Amino acid sequence: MRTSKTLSSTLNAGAWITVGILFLIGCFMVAKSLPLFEAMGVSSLWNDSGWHPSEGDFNVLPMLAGSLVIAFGAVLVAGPLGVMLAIFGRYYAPKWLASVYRGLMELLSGVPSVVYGFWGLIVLVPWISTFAPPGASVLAGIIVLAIMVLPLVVLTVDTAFEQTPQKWLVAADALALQRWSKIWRIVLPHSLPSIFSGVTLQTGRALGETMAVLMVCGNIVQVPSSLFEPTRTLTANIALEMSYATDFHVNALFVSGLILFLMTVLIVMVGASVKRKQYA
Amino acid sequence: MKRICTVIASLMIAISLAGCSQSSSEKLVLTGSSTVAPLVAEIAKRFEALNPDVRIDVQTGGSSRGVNDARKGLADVGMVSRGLKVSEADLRTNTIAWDGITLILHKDNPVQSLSKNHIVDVYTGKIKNWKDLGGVDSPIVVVNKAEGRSTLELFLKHFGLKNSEVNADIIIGDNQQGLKTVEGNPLAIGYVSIGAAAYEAENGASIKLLPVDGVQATLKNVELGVFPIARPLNLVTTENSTPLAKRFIEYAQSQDVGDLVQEQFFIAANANK
Amino acid sequence: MAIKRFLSRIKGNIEPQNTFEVSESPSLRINQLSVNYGQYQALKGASLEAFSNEILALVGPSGCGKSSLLASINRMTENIKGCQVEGEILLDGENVLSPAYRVDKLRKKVGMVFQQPNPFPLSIRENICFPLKDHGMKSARDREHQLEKVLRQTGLWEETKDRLNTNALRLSGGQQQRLCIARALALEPSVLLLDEPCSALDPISTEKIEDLIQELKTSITMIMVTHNLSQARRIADQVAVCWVENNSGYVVECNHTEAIFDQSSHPITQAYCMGRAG
Amino acid sequence: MLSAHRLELVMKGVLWLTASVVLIIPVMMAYDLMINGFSTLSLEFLVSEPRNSGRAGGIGPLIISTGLILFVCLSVVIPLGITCALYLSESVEESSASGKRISLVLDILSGVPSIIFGLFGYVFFAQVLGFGFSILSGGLTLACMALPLFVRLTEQSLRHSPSSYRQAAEALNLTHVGFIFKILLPSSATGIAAATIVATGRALAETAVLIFTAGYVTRQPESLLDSGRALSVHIYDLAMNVAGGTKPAAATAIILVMFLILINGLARYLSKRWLPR
Repeated sequence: MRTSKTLSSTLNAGAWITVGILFLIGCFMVAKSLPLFEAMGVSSLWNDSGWHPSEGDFNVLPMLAGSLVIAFGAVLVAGPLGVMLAIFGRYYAPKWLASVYRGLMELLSGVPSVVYGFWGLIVLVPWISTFAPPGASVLAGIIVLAIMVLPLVVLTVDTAFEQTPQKWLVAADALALQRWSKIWRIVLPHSLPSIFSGVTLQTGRALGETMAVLMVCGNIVQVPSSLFEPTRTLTANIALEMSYATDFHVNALFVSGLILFLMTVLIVMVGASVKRKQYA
Repeated sequence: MKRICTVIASLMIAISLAGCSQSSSEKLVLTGSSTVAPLVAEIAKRFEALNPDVRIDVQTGGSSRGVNDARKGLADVGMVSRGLKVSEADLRTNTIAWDGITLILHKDNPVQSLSKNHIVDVYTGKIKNWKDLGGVDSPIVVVNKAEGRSTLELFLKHFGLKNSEVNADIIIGDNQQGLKTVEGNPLAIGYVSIGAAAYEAENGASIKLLPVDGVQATLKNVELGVFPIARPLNLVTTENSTPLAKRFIEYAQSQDVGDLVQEQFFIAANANK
Repeated sequence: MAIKRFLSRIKGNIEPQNTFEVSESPSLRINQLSVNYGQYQALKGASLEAFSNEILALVGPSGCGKSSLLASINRMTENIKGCQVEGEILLDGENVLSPAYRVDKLRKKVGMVFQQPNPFPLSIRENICFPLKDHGMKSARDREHQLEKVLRQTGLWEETKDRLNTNALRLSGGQQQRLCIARALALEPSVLLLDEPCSALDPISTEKIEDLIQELKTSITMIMVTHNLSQARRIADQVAVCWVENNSGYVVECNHTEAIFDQSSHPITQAYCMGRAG
Repeated sequence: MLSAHRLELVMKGVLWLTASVVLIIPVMMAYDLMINGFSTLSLEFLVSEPRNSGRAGGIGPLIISTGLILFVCLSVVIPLGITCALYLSESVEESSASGKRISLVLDILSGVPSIIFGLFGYVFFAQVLGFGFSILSGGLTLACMALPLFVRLTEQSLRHSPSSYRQAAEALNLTHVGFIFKILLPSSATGIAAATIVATGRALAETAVLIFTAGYVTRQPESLLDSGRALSVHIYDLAMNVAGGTKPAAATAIILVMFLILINGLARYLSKRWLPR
């Protein structure tokens, strides 16, 4: 086709704007973090005695731990559950139910996190506190996040299943294999890389969730030593304190953001490399 | 396809033109305390109705943000839900209402009152079980407020505590989160605005308000000036504030908005003392 | 095209088939079978008989319902949305289309091989052993035994015995197809359905498969769909000619291969099999 | 060791059980929302202004603010997203270095926590570019957030367009621009529409970003530079900051969820029309 300079440069520009946005975000996070590093040194992030912004202590490690524990916990719950639900929807549920189920998952994936958080605050946390006070805890965070991430996991896994070559399924049917054998030996092994990279992306999503976690986790800055202890995530830290922060405190919150940002980049890289291996 | 593009483009132009054409009216920006914001937003609405060419934008954040924005000129007026600190003496305060802070427990908690020392011990973690205070044999769930909230500062000041000494189990952001946390947990103790707590308690929430230093936590006692943890809700400006800001602050302190103050469960400034 | 047809006829002529013995009773009988996809009728009122130790070839132009017919026999049609099958298919005297007849039992008895070789993405060994295990063969020794037996039957044993644990997808197309046949045979079916099993293969692989099919018929009833008339002529004992009229397929006639190709009086058969139409 | 058949039965039971148990939670949530919010819902609620901090009145102006924020967001996302998707599907090979690089950037961007977009929008659009707390800031920030998702889906639909079109265009030596506008985009129009709707859903559900950028004002906005409270922010504020706000919060959540159902239905309908081709 006769291609024109204008066209290719327009398309290039579109792509570069996208890159530019990411670059800008990265720059801003770094620029806003720098003053703290200059004043206190990077090591204050793990050497300070705790997180007491008004007293000049900015140790972010406990919140990093909180973020990681809750995000990975949520994915550990939602991952297997999501795979099971996707199997149910695609291979076990009657047609009408499967379509209802899929619709429900699509819908749930669009419900504002505030709604989940609100439910967690008034139903889940009181329930947990009846057997393990205070109730607001890592566990509550994991459960609420798992519920939020679950629909996304189901949809990703379902898409991965969809890509199983039809001919293998037909062969399995012609041999009258049990449904579960077909899934366990043929479908799952084939979809595993896609499932893994999908679930990795959801870990990123879980790591970035703010409002719901803020409402149910208790927000105590500490490395949780059990599932029933409260903790604070990096995201909740930003949301709780940003509107109230001044001076270095603001920079410290941007550092929280920078750490989150870097973790996201890392996670996406891992996910992408898994996917690449699949096609190599 | 082309037609759709044209329609979208013209719509966009029309809207951005509309965006430019509104510069004739005066605009006032207020930022700060989320406790004050709902009240000021209501007052602003009434003020706008009286002055059709004025636009007032109310944004939330926290008291420190109100101080900061007013100082830097990011906002015309800052909203601060506490008295100004010594370091903030460069600003002018205008009290528009009063609020009290009280401790709340779950309705089912048998404890009826706590002395000042007991509260200090509970918040510093020296007392960890309700049975030491005459309650059930279960751990106390201490609910504290997040950094930067003036409720927190006021509470700490009254009980002579430092935030790093507080040994909390749950940290909450806003008033309602505190109310709901205590409502859902019979073992919790927290502190919130009296007005909001009284409203929720009257409307069937399972919480109760504790007296502080022997004074019942009611709006009436705040109004009478006898309740120990009371705070002014202030509008702050710099020395050289605009005439519009002055007009608005005057209006916010006038009798005309008394009903709005009451609706938000605060005590009007002019009713006090 | 004409040349190809001409050649095939010659080839068919050089290899005359002399199987005139008549089996006493058919092992599979199809009565008035109709297949509908929603409004569209793919096959109307087909009746056929297939005998054990014989190969029945279904030939005909595209859209004449021969694949639908084949798929009805092991009820693969159930996987297709909106597909309705009416009529009767009797296997050892039982109607396999009746809901009471269990699909897993049916598919164990009636194996199927597809146009595209479709081994599972597992090792060669697992391709055979996993379905066996799935059907309840608990002893690993029995499975190994069966593995060797069917691989020998399909001529794969010598080619693959040293690399049974490699992925089956590494095999050539022809080998993959033979593995698929072996996989079907492992379950010891009494009927084997072949849906154009050679159409995706090169001539040499095709020849191997054809030989294999010839050898297997001693123990099994085979029904094969093919587009290739000369192939039908070479290896089939019986041929059923399908045709399409008014958008719906039907079986024109079914007879011994020679009868169809050389002595048919039916105008459609004459036209199609002698290259005047289709 | 279980036989395959036994295992099948067990798994069938396990899966049905899991599916029904998991279903309990959304059902409970929906029930809670309904119980709390249903009595507040009315036509009046949809059109009137919030009064008394949202305890009374309705959400009329907020629906308009939300609509405008979405409008700003989409009028950036659609042209920019289509351009970027075209770059991926037309200018570079999927496996080329620059194609991969852009894909990676998109993946990272779609994984960046929304609160970071909030911080970025607050600093860049509201402060550096001087838009302040406004619908414009909020819409543009949401656009950055929804862009990667939109590009991904649009790219997919562009790649789904039949290769025969492309071959024919090559054979006729059409201009690339002509091919894109006359053939490629129209033939993927439904796919692009579905992508738009998915992006809209994502944007509608966002809270953290909008608190930092679009602000808190409940007045009906008169220009894009006005601050406007979005529905999700309203839910948050009522639930967390207003005594007696639970009921209107639940009612607002019901409205928002209904919008989402509507939008999802539309997306499904469109993608169904698009897929069979």
